[in-house]
This record gives sequence, C-alpha cells and structure tokens, in this order.
Amino acid sequence: MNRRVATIRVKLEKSAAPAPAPRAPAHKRRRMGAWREHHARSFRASLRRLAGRPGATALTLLVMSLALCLPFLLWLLLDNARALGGHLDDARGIGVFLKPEIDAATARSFADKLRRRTDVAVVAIKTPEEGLAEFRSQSGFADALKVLQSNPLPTVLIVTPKIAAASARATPALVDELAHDKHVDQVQYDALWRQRLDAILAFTARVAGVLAMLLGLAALLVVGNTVRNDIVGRAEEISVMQLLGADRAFVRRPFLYTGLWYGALAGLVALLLIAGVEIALAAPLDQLTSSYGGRFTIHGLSWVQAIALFGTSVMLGWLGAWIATSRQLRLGRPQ
Amino acid sequence: MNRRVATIRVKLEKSAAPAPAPRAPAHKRRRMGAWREHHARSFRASLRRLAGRPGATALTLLVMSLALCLPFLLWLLLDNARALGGHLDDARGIGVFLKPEIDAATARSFADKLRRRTDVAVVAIKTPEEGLAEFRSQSGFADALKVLQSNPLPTVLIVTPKIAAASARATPALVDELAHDKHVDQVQYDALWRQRLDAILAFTARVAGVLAMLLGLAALLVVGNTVRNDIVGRAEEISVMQLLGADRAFVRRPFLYTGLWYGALAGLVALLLIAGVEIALAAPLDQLTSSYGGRFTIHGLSWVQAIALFGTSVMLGWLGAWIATSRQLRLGRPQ
Amino acid sequence: MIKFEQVGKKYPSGQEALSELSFELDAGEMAFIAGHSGAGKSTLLRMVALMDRPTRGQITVNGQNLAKTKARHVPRVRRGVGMVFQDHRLLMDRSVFDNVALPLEIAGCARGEIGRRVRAALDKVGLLAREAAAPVTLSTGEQQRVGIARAIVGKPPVLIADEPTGNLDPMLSAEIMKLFAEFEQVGTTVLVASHDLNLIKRMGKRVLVLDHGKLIDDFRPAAAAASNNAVARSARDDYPPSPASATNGEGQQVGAGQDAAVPPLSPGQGDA
Amino acid sequence: MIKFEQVGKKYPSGQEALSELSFELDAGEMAFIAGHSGAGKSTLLRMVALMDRPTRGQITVNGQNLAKTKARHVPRVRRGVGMVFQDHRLLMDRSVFDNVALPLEIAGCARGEIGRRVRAALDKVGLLAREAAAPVTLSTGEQQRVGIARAIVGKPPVLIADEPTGNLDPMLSAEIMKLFAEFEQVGTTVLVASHDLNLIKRMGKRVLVLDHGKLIDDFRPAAAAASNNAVARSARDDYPPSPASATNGEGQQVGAGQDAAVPPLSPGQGDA
Ligand SMILES: Nc1ncnc2c1ncn2[C@@H]1O[C@H](COP(=O)(O)OP(=O)(O)OP(=O)(O)O)[C@@H](O)[C@H]1O
Ligand SMILES: Nc1ncnc2c1ncn2[C@@H]1O[C@H](COP(=O)(O)OP(=O)(O)OP(=O)(O)O)[C@@H](O)[C@H]1O
Ligand SMILES: [Mg+2]
Ligand SMILES: [Mg+2]
Repeated sequence: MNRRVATIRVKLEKSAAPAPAPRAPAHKRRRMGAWREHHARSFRASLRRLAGRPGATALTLLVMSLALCLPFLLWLLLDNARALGGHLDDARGIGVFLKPEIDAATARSFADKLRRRTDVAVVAIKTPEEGLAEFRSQSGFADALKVLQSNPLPTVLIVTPKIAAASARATPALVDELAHDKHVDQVQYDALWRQRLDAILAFTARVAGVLAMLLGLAALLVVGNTVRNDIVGRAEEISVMQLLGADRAFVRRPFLYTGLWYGALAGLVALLLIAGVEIALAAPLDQLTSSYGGRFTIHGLSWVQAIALFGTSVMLGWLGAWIATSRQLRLGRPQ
Repeated sequence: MNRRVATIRVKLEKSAAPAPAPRAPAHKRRRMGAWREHHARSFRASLRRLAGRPGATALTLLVMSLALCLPFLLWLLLDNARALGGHLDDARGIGVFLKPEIDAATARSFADKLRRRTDVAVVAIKTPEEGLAEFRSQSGFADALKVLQSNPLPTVLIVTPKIAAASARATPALVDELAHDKHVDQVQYDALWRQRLDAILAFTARVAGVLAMLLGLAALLVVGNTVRNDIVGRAEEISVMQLLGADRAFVRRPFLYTGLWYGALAGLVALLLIAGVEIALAAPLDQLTSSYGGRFTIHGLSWVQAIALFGTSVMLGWLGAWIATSRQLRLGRPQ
Repeated sequence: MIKFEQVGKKYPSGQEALSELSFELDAGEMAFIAGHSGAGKSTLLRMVALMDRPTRGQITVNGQNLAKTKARHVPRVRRGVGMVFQDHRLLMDRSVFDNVALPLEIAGCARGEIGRRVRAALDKVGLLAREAAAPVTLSTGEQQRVGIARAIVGKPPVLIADEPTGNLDPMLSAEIMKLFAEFEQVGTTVLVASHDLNLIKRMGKRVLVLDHGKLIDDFRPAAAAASNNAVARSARDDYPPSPASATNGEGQQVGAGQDAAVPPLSPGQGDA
Repeated sequence: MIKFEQVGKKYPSGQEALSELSFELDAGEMAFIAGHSGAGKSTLLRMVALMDRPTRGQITVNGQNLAKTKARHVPRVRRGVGMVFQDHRLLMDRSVFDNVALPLEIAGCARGEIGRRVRAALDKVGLLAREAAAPVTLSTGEQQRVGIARAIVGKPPVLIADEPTGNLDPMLSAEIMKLFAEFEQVGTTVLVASHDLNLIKRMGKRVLVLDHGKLIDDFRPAAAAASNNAVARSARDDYPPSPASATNGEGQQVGAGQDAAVPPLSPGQGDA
C-alpha cells in the first residue's frame, strides 16, 4: 500500500466518522459552542418575550402587517387596472370614412400609409359591402335601408392608435390629422367615452401611486418605531450588558432576533390579510371578468410575490432592530 | 325706592363689578388655583416633552397622521367615484325603436306607461323628424341620406333605468322586457360598455371600502400603541406619583394632554397631507372634469370634514392616553 | 399614630416576610427598625405607606384603619405619610427642585409657597446649590438626600424612612438623623429602618428589632433625652476615620449616661 | 495593576469631580476608597471600569492604557474588571441565576460550567436558595448581594465595588468584606469604596481618602495582616445592637495591635 492510498483511506475514515473540527484549539472550540448556544438562546428568548405579552405583540403585529399589506394591495389594484386599460384599448378604434369617390386600391394604399405611422397600431379596412351588411344587422334601420337602390356607403378604415394606457393626449392629434387628410370625408371617434375612460384610469393610477407611496413610508416608520420602542424599554438591559463587557454583536443578537420575529410574523399576518381581501373582492372581480367574456383574468399575489412580501417584512424587522440598537449602543460608550 | 328696585340695583352692581367667587372658603379657592395651575403646567410640560425629542415625535406624528389621512383619502376617492358613476348614468339610456306603424299618440301613451314603472327613471321621446336630423348631423351618411324620399325612421324612446350605481344587474331585465313588448321593433343598448363601467365602479368601491376599513383599524391601533409606549416608558414616573399620594386625575392629566397634543398635531399633519395629495391629483382631476364639460366638479375636503378629521384625531389621542393610563394606574394599587 | 395588630405578610411567592407583628407608636414618637438583611424592614414600612396590604392583621395610621381604606382613598392616606425610599425613586427627567416640589404640587400648594418650602427643605439636606441639577448628575448620597428633602417638604404627620443613610458618610448620617429627630419634636411620628447600629445607639430612641419577620425586641431607652447635639458632635469627631478618636468619642458617650440605656437584646440571632 | 497619573475629571456640567489624582495599586492588593458623599468615589471607580474617561491624566488597568483603548476594545477591558454597582443594576426581567450568569455568558462559557460557577458565587453571598427568584422579590440587601455575586463569578483580575455594604447589616457587611479579602489572596486587585469607617478600620487595609475630588490621604497600615477571621467574629459580636459588647469588641481590637495602625489623617475636612 503506497502513500497515496493511505492518504485516501485516512480521508475516507475522516469523512465516515465526523470528527470535531480538527485544528481549532480547545478554547476556541468552546467559544464557538458558546456562540452557537447564545444564538439559540437569543432565538428562543426573543420568541418567549413576544409570547409573554401577547396583547402588545398582537397590537404591534397588526399595525406592522397592515402597513405592509396595504401597499401590496394597492399595487395589485394598480396592476390589474393597467391590464384592464390594455384590454379596453381594442375598443378604441377610430372610424375613418373615406370620400365616396375613393376606390378600393387607393383606400388600400392610404391604409398602408397610415400603418407606417408611429402612432398607429392597427388599420382595418371595411369595404362598402361589409359596411352595409354590418349596418343592416346592427342598426334599427334594416327596413329603411331596404329601400336603397345602390350602396351609398363609403369605404371605412378602422384605425387603432398606439398610445400608452395612461395618456389620452396622443389620440386627438391623430384624429385631427386624419380629419384634414384629402382622402377623408369624416372621422368618427367616440372621443367622449374614450376620454372619460382614459381619464378615469389616469386618475386611479395617480391616486394609487400616491397612496402606495404614503403606505410604503408608513410601513417603514411603523416597523422602525416599533422596534425602537421595544429597545428604549430595554435600554437598562443594554447598558448593563455593555458595562459587563459584552461586545456590540452580543448585545444586538437578541434584538435582531426580536426584529426577525416581528418581521416574520407580521409578514405572515400580512399574507393572510391579503388572502382575506382577495376573497372579499372575489365577487366584484368575477363580475368584472365576465364582462370581458373571460378574455381578461385578474391576477392575485403570485408565489414569488408572496415570498417577496415575506422577505421584505423580515428584512424590515431586522433592519429596524439594527438601526435602533445602533443608536442605543452609542449611548453606552465612555465619554 | 321700593324693594324691587333695590334688588335690581344690587344685581346691576353685581354684574358690573366681577367680584371673586363669593362664598368659596379660602383654602378651597387656593386649591382651585393650584388645580388650574396644574392644568396649565401639564399643558406646557407635555408640549415641552414632545419638543424635547423632536425625532421620536416627528416619527410618531407621521405614522399617526398617515394612518388618519389614508381612510379619509380613500373615502374622498370613493365619494368622487360615486359622483362620477352618477354622472355616467345619463349616458345609460336604452334606445327603444318602436315599430314603424306606431303613431305619435300611441308612442306617447306607451312612454307614459313606461314612466310609471319603478325601475325607470326618465323616458324621452324622439320623433322620426328629430331622429333624422340627429342622424344627419352625427353619422357619416349625410350624403347617403339625402337620397331618401321619405323619412324611414321610427319613433325612438330613450329610457333611462333607475338603478343603484353599484349594481348593473337591474338593466338586463328591463331591456329584455322592452325587447318583447308588442310596440317595440328593436332595443339598442350598449350593454357591454355599460356593464364594464358598472363593474369597474363596483370593483373600485369594494376595494376602497376594504382598504378604508383596514386603515381605520390601523389608525386606532397606531394611536393606542403610541400612547401606550409613551406611558410604559414613564411607568416609573406614574408609580412615584402614586406613591406620593397623587390621585388618578392628577396622574392622568399630563398624559391626557400628551394624547391631546399628539392628536392635534397628527390631525394638522394629516390635513396638510390631504391638501398635498389634492394638489398632486389636480392634473388628472382636471382632465377628468374637462371630459365632462364642467358638468361635474370633483369635491375635496370641505371645512366641516376637515374639522371632523381634526376632531377625530384629537379624540383618538385623548382616548388612547386614557386607556393606556388606566392600565398603568391599576398597577399602582396596593396588593 | 401607627398601630400594628397581629400583622402578617406573605408574598405571593410564598415568602413569609412578616408574622404576628404588633406594636404601637404614639404621635410625635420616633423609633428605629433594625434587623438583618431580608428581615422585613422594608415590607413593614411599605405597609405603613399603603404600598402593600398585609395578608393578616390590622394596621392603623393617622387614625385610619388601612384595611378599610377604599382604593380611591389610598392617595389621601399616602399624602399623610412622608416616605424616604431605599432606592430614592427620583424622577430622572426632572430637576432636583421639581422632584422635591412634587408632593406640594400634588397637595395643591400655591406657586410661591412651593418655592419657599422646597428651598427650605433642600437647605436642610445641604443641596440648595444644586436645585437646578438633574438627579443623574448627583452622587448616590446626594440623590438620597434629595429623596429625604422630598419626604419632609410636605411636613407630613407621619414620616417613614427606609435606610436613609445607607449611602451617606457617618457625619452626614448623623446630621440627617438629627433632622428626623427635629421632626419628632414638632409632633411628627418618625419611623426609620437602619443598619447603622452605632448611629441608632447614639440616637437613644426606641428600637424595634426584626428577625425573619418577627418582632424579637422592642427596646425603649430609659433616658431617651440624649442630646441630639451631642450626636452630631461625636459624629464629626468620628470623621475622617481615626480609630482612636472614634473609640474615645464612643467610649465617652457610653460612659456619660448611655450605659444604662443598653438595650437588653438577646444575642446570637439569625444569620441572614 | 491599577495606576492613576494626575487624573482629573470635569463633568460637562462644570462639576470638577476629581483633580490631580495619582496612586498605584499592585496586582493582588486590596484598598478602600473613603470620603464624604460627593467626594468622587464613584467617579473614580467608573473610570477604572471605562464607564467614563478622565478629562486629564492617564489611567492604566491590567497593563492597558485606558486613554488609548479604542471603542471596539472597551468590552474586552470591561470583561477584565468585575464591578459591584452602587445601585445594583440587576436586570429585573431575569431570574437571580440568569443575572449572575450574565458575565459568563458574555465571556462565552460552556453551559455546565456556568451552572457550577453561578451556584458557587450565589452560595458565597448566601443566596443559593433564591436562585430562581425574580430580583424584585428580593430585599435591597439581597439584591446588592446578587450584584456582588455577579461581579465575582467571572473571577476577574480586577474587582471594584461601589459601596457594596451600604444596605447590609454589620455582620453581613463584614462577611462580604471578608469575601473580597479572599479574592485579594488569590491575586485579584480589589478596590472598594465605602462609608463604613468601622469596617474599614477593622479590615486593616490600605485606604485612599478623597475630599472634594482630591486625594488627601493614602494610608497603608503597618500591620496589614490583621486576621480576617477576627473581623468576622467581632462583627458577629456586634450584632444585634448591643452598645456594651460592640464597644468591648472594638476596644479589644484597637488594643490588640491596631492602635499602631491608626491612620494619621488630618482632621476637620470638608462638610459635604
Ligand atoms: N454625570 C454627572 N454630571 C455632573 N456631575 C456629576 C455627575 N456624576 C457625579 N457628579 C458630581 O460629581 C461629584 C462626585 O460624584 P460621585 O458620584 O463620584 O460621588 P461619591 O463619592 O460616589 O458620593 P456618594 O458617596 O454620595 O455616592 C458629585 O458632586 C456629583 O454631584
Ligand atoms: N415582592 C416580593 N415578593 C416576594 N418576596 C419578597 C418581596 N419583597 C420582599 N420579599 C422577601 O421578603 C423578605 C423581607 O424583605 P424586605 O425587603 O422587607 O427586607 P429588608 O428588611 O428591607 O431587607 P434589606 O435590609 O436587605 O433591605 C425578604 O426575604 C425578601 O426576599
Ligand atoms: Mg429593605
Ligand atoms: Mg457614589
């Protein structure tokens, strides 16, 4: 058996029997153990603290989770409103009635010209024949139109403008230009309806944006304030530990765990609240969706978003605790 | 001079010279003075306390005022949305095309019949002549219609259904009934558009309602929690005062003033925030309003509502302080 | 003025702090409570000030039966008792002046009178110069003196003090005890818990000795009129630490009429 | 082990608590700090534990120049100093056991060792039976003893105590002082601030006397080996208060070899 084999055998034996960390000196091993133990103790002790005053903890968690879930709810609302706005776009076609003398070929080339414009998304051509058939089936004038000897209808182009959901300003310019084109007899555009819808969407988006911003701020403030209050109430404990020679990490540990617990629990409560709100909104959402014939599905919180919310909450709790302890730790320095 | 005159003169003299409260014994007067002085001192001292830790006070006020103004903002949003919904109602007329053989008198009696229905708000009659004129001016068929020898249009009734803004369900039944009436040729009702709008409004109202409820809860919790934390931090002060023989009212006074100050300041900040939001929303509101040709004015917070918000805030602060001190005061009783 | 009848106190933890305690203190009488650490001295004083209620027996203070005092009358009873706490219990966010003024504010005194009486009290404990200071900037002994000033400022009919001289040097201790004795002279009932046996001896007052919650001795010196001035003088001699002079001072005093006043205490009680 | 060189401390309020203070304590030496209330005893001890920094001069503790200690090394210095605080500073929401265990936890001791050493320390101050109690349910003297157990549990090379016997009865005080003296014997430097001049006298140790922040005397007894057992015995005789026996006990002691050790202190210093 050569040396390499021996080495391998030693390695195998080593991995088979999990020996204690090999080269750390005894006192260092002991300190590592104590360190791990202190983590475990801080973890349990901070949870016990919260459980020890259930009223105060519940209050704090409710405030924190409300502040956390409200921006998410608003964001959901906004996101869905935007999707809704997108779906409403296809009802926004501009009816362009060409002059009666324009023939099919000219109409087609004019349509191609329009299609190359940057502010136009789709151009559909409706021939006079199609127009008459549609008119007959839709309007209440079926009988009246029977008396017509010839088809008096012109070619109609249905132009869908390419605009952002939020801005309703692009359309009027396009409509104006189309109206003054030499091929065009008249432009029909249900401007009132469309402006209203656009305005409503823009208004909602703006309100939701402002509210979400305020609520995000509130979430931060509430978390910070909560952990700060907790720590101010334990200032004596911190200062005694400092006087006994505890370093910053040791003093911080239980508070950071407290922050983590607050964050994790508040995150869970927030997720529950959001689920509750989604259930409460199921009925009107259903109605809204059915009016779109199933083309449009409202989306709730995805798994990824739920995890992001939870992570944000935990991080906020931890960060709040970190900031608040830093302040208190500075007070314990010798002057 | 008889007795009555004398009495009157005495009364006059009394009211002219405001004498000190006449019959209170000296020590009672002194205690009253001390009581008033303690009120004044508590009032000033509580303000000084808040001013003495500007960071913490600002944090608390921000959280409180955010929690206070958000439900109000949502309520404003909801209220305006409802008003908007109301204004959109008049675009909801159902076009009822009567059969060509119906003459003007029959049409009028049919309209009267419809007006007596509970689910109908307004019925307008459009004669064939009015219809043709409108059709000429609106549609792109002006030239085409010139060739018509007689007026082929029937009488049209514009029926506005009487429904709550939130429920879009009533209309289909009415439309169905109208469509099957023996006088009616065809019913035109842009059901899709209307359903969509109704659904959006219902959805928004539900969301706003849920959010407002959550936020109202948050406001209460935040105020309670804030004052509770403040008092827990001053538990020693309370217990010392109790040991020195202060009664409940005396111990409570400075805390109630603190609660009042918090409430009043948070109320002011909330009003400022609402004003800021109103300014931020001015642009999209303008757009929204202009699409209604000025017929519809968005309303902000009225004076009465502003005062109500302020009063709510002050009351919440006071109440929170009262509840929180009660708990602490019970701890100071001898066992 | 203070009357204990078969008083017992058992804490919820099961600790029996006092048992079968009976004694009576007349108006204007001064007495010390002595006893080992944990003997029940603080518990006894806490019950006089209605900070705690006994689990058995009756306590009467200022003619008021404390067992029958309703919760809303507790403040009135406490206002009649000036208390020096073993741990001062000063309000750290108020100035020395405001701390001492607190009992007067609670009693509803007028502003001018408060200022006058607070300054008089601070002068008595030698802290007039520090009236604007924050309590944290005082030494522990100075804090204790502020606590004493707060207890006496309202001139209460009953004055109780828990270890008022624990953090004071011997000379100051003697001066503070003299101050308490002065209150006795104007008719105040004074009850002081103390470990300072030398000082208690010199004061020549009645001594209640507690041992594990039981009253094991109630010693009344025959010649209670040992001059208070002598106490202060002998204490001054005693400081700074000079064993010879101290022993002399003490020896003199014992020889000069206090030998007869030796309390007939049974030796060898409780180790703590 | 502890070396002060021209140390001065002026508080931000303008109060000059210490000035021109110089002394040196060897490893394994025990000394008392005496002085009137507000003389600067606590201030001096606070600076040894790096709770405060001097405004002038140099302090060396355990061979470490405190002026040059960076903020992140402060904890290490403090771990080398066991401190008994004048106001105990126990954590009220932890049991007696957990309070005493705190320094060992901070030092990173193993669980089993913590238990053993905490019980040993509690036994030394006579509170082993109360290890599970909450500090609020203890008498003030018991709390102070828990604070002493916490200071000695880590066996620090330097032990400082601010008025450790202020709330203890004379017998217990003597026992606690004996405990400190035992630490001296195992090489610990011990510095104790105290008002109890009788006790200081009997201990026969070095005494630093402060007056208004100045070191006015540094008295080293010639015969420093006054038996500690004798101290405890005489204290036991001294309790309960029996002027006759106390005087006898003291007289004997003075006669029996301490007369030569009378500190040559100048009389008539500062009224507080
Ligand atoms: N933080 C502080 N700010 C200002 N002055 C202070 C502060 N701490 C103490 N002092 C003052 O410094 C002086 C010395 O205080 P120190 O606490 O050292 O006295 P001491 O000798 O311990 O007295 P005692 O025996 O009463 O405890 C006192 O006059 C005190 O008022
Ligand atoms: N709140 C409490 N709950 C349970 N036990 C208590 C409580 N307060 C005091 N004790 C116990 O009652 C006994 C008497 O306590 P007390 O404080 O009256 O002693 P003391 O004579 O004042 O002692 P010291 O001189 O040390 O202050 C002690 O053993 C103490 O542990
Ligand atoms: Mg006590
Ligand atoms: Mg001190």
